[in-house]
Amino acid sequence: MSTAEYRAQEGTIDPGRIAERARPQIVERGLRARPGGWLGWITSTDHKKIGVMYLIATFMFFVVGGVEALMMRLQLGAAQNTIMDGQTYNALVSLHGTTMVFLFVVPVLAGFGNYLVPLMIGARDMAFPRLNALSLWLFVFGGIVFYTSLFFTPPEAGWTSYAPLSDDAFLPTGGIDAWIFLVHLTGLSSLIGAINFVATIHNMRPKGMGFGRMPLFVWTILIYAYLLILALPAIAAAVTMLLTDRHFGTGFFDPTAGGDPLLWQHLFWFFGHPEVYILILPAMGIVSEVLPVFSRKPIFGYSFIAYSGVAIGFLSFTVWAHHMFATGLGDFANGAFATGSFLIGVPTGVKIFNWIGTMWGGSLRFKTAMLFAVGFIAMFIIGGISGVSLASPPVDFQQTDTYYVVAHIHYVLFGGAIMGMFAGMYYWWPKMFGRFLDEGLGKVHFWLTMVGFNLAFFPMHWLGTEGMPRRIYTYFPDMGWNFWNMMSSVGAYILGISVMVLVGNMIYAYRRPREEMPDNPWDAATLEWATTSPPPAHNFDAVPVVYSRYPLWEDRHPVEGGQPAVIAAAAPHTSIDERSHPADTQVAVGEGESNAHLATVEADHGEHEAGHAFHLPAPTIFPMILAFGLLLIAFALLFSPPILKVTFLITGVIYFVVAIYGWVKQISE
Amino acid sequence: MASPCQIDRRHLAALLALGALLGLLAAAPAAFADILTPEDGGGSPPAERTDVLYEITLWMALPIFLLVEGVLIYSLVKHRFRRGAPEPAQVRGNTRLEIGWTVGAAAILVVLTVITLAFLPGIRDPEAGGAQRAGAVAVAATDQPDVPPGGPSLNVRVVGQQYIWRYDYPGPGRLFAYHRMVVPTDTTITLDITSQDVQHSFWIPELFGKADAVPGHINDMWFKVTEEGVYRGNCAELCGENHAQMIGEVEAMSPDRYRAWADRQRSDIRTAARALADQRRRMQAQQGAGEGSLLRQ
Amino acid sequence: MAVVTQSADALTDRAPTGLESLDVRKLGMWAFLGSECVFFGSLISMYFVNRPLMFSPALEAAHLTPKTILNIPFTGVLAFILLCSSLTMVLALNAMQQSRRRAGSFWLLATAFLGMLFLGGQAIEFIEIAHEGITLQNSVFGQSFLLLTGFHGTHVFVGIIWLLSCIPRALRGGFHAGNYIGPEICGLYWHFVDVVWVVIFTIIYLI
Amino acid sequence: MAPGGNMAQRDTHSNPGVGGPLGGHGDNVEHASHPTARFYVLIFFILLAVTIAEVFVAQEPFLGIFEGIGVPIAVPLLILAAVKFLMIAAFYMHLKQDSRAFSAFLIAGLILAMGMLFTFGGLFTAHSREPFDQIAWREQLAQNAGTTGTSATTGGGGH
Repeated sequence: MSTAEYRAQEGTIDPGRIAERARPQIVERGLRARPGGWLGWITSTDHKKIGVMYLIATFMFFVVGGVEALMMRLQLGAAQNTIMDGQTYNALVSLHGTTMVFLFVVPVLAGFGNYLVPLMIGARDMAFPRLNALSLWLFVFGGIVFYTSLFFTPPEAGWTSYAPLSDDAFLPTGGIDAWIFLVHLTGLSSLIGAINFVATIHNMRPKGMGFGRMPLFVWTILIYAYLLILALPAIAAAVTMLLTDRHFGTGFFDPTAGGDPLLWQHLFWFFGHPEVYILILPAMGIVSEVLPVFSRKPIFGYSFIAYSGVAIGFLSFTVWAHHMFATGLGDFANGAFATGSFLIGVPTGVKIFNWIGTMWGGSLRFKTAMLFAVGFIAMFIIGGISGVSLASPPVDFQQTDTYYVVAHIHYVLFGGAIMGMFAGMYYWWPKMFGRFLDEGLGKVHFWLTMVGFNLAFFPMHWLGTEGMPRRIYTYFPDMGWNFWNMMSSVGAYILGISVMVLVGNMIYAYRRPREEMPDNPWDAATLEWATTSPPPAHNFDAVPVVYSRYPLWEDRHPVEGGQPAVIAAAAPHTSIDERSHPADTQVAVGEGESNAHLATVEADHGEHEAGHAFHLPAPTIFPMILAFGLLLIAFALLFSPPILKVTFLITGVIYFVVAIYGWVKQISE
Repeated sequence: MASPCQIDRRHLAALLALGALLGLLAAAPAAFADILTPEDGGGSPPAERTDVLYEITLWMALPIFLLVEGVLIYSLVKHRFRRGAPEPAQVRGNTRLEIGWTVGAAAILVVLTVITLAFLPGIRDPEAGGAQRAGAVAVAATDQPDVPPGGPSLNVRVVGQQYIWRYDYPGPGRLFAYHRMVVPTDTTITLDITSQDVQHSFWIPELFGKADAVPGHINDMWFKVTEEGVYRGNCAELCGENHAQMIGEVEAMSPDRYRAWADRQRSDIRTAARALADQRRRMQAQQGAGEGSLLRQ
Repeated sequence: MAVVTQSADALTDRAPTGLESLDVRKLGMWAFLGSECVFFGSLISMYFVNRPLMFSPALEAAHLTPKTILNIPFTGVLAFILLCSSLTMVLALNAMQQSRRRAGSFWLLATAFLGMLFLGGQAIEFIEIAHEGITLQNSVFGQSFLLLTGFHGTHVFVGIIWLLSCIPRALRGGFHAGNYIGPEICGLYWHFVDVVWVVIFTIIYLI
Repeated sequence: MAPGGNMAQRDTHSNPGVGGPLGGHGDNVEHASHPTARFYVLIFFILLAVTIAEVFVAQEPFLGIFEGIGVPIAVPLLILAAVKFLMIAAFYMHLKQDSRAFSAFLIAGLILAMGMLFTFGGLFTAHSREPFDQIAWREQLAQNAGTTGTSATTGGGGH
């Protein structure tokens, strides 16, 4: 669809806002020449390139994880199927779960965050661009070290790797070690990334953007980052103990050595439960961005949505043991953790009500992004309600570890996080790549997703209540599970086709001749739409000053309480009226109009800017080398032949040391 | 690209389809909750009470689910974009309404919490008769004098191992069974559940919920069957490559038949143990002490 | 519903935070230290839940409880050393804030030296308990204690490397009243390691 | 969670990071707020005194006294440790004059760590754990090491 067609379709939208938003001339003073081509990508410290690399890598892992799921559904489609044996099936379970959690959903949200957070808060880049590159490469190499296990024996203990099954006495193969290194490397990656987000969001917002004016996606990324920072160390400690159990003769989780398998579960879920909110919160943020734009209305109850996210963040640390009701915690602990788990339903419900409130009375345009956002809400309600039943210990005794839980997790993670991610993809694709994803194909994608998803996962509720435990590779035909397993498999393959449609859509969008993309094709409200599509390396020529929650909708949303103090301080000669576009402007506004406040700030920050141009960090290869060194060290622990071990260890340490040295030297220059 | 008018109609049809789908989804769980409505569950209290609790939860959740999804779909249809319509009112929120639904959601969940907490002890803790579990006396051991007040009870130790369950019965003489646990009807059966290798989860859906068998720990669960029959359940915690084949069964029979079974089983075990001892002696005699030590337990 | 209320938005549009309200490196370091709290919290929790197993009657009889194995006065000296290193660290920072180059470098070096002394002491301690027959493999106390204190030691080691890497620049006068962020962040890390030892010293050695 | 907007005012250590390290030069207020070396040494001696007190409290005469009055020895020791902890964090790590955002991180981490410690303590005493004989296990290990030389963690031993 061309821009012209798009505009024609949106006939009622004020053409002044569709028009290219005023932007000052892009100047690149004093920038060093940057390497181009693939070298330009792997040495990049640009948050946008890193974000795109994150998205590409995670999408590849998504496809791999999806193929694993389809293989499992093939086996489960019929009773006593003999396509694979238990060992292969368990490997697939572990690969699928781990891939989707650690290699897809967490990093894909980091990818969105990386690309969008600096743009949304009007910053040039993340606070620590080199560390940003490091977290990308740690994640990529974490994925690689995990998937090398395909060449020997993949892990077979599920994504939770419960001890003592994951101990060397029961699974002496390297698969679990690969899993451990995956958790170490991606955990380090997420920790560094999260610190980066926190520093960026706390500190690099523009003038005028208090916490109350931050886009809701930035809010959720901030909470995501806090949760990662505070939850990851628990699993880091746990997997380190597992590693020493497996290789250095300790027995932290070995009951015959005085250890305790429940310690693993407690530490794992102390991380694991905040993790599920880590997975879902930024998707909620995406939905909170998409809904207002396509409803033509601001979000309903901004502070309720923001604060309910914070509340979910706090509560998520108090409910971990609801994954362990069946281990026999005792009535008191069961009751306490059940209460917390019920409680967490309140802020979640509030968000849903507020989203519906946002759409209520709006003028809803069902672009694909909007469809996915609505799909998110509809599906997340189901996941949320099945979650309430799981929070009740007695009901949980029946439903935990059955297909009911499988249905629940997929309703919140696929129906929730991944639907939200798709919404974000269709929404920000024009900004990232300067092209639209095709709407027609997008709608096919959406409806196939909805049908396939519900057909695949809704019957799992019934399978679970009929007593089908999860993670079994075969079942007897007389259990009454045949029909719905068949349906579920059919649904899974429909879902597979829908992802192929998406891939087709991406290829189609990539191959279409490029056209000029307006800065703000959806007539959205947040700052990322104030720059070009795709944005220049330094994002904004001048750091914008923010006067409201919806900087690009100021003509429709006069700032409350009249003249904000900021305007008086930073731009005494501008007023709201001057900054809004005249309604009849049809063509692109020239440089002269230049959005008065942008120009003002340029002057304001003149002395800062003049000296070091835009102060963009130089490209560097050292983060990648450092991560590569850690990959080699992980290999050294993974491979048993001594010669390989020593070689990998020595090279790894050399790479590591060289990278640190080079990095420090580069900074201090 | 289709004209906007057609798009609208298509949207409407799609939304109605979505609505029908959601309605179907909502109606379904009630009809399919087999385990949680154990009509052939032999009246085991933990399962029955769980079922009641589940139905309370379900009937509270269902109207909320229908209401929320209904309002969602209604607003999608009602407030869809119409050509020439004015820009919508820029409503930013409504504090009273928002506080209202926050409090409302909290109130519903508090009620649910209270109900759950009220049900919890009755499901988790054995009834009278199983109360003095430590000193519980097996009904089978008829020579034992004092049956605890509140009815007969039996304590069985359930031990998981890859990939089978073993049941150790109390009382004089060794009595144990693999795979199928035989219990008398109308008796409170208390279970001490543990594992000797990896973690398993003992679960007979029609009788009681899961109790994880964690090595190094003793978990407990209980049930009481009123009708004779065989009840089956899978191990519910991934325990290795043959996890799917780790199946446990409970067979309930009248106390008289149970006693007969127990006596027969005991004598079978005695016979087998004697035969094993004989074989061991023969082998030791033949091969000498050094290799015989391989058979040392 | 049509009532437009703004009072709902308790998060008022605040005054600008501006670009330079906090130093991002310090902020990042504090975020990391928050994370480290939970990491050591996990390890200390592990020690704590294993503790009852270290005091069984049989172990008491065999004089193999932590109380009898650990040498509290010796560790007291180690705690003193680490405490001194915290003092030298703040003195180094203080000197650099006043652009006193040589004093700053001297105190940095002293901090690193005290850190090495501490590590040496810890090595002696590990060897001593190994002589008593406690290793990573053969006791609940051994594995819990060695993992926890070992991780603390690793942190001290990283801190020493960091301090030493600051010294060349400090000698060149690279840190002064206008720029002392490097040693300041390094100092935050170092004090945190000291603070962790305060907790470990109390929970493992004294209680 | 978000420690609010007045961090800008509280941060007296303005070390402007973004534009370059030298931006805050010439800010007189900043220098006045640094504690003196004398102050740091004073804090050190207090910390030292607390450490010495800790070691003594854990030894016999005091141990007996506290147990005599029914106070677990952990209570005074934890109080003393908290005092040391807070003093180092407040004065040596400058939390007292730095942004409250920094304290928020430390406090969040501490709350979680302490929450974990206490909850685990409660949960693990509630779990019924099978008795474990450390001495027998060590002898077994020594025997294994003598005969086969394998490592310790071969699990699966039943009863």
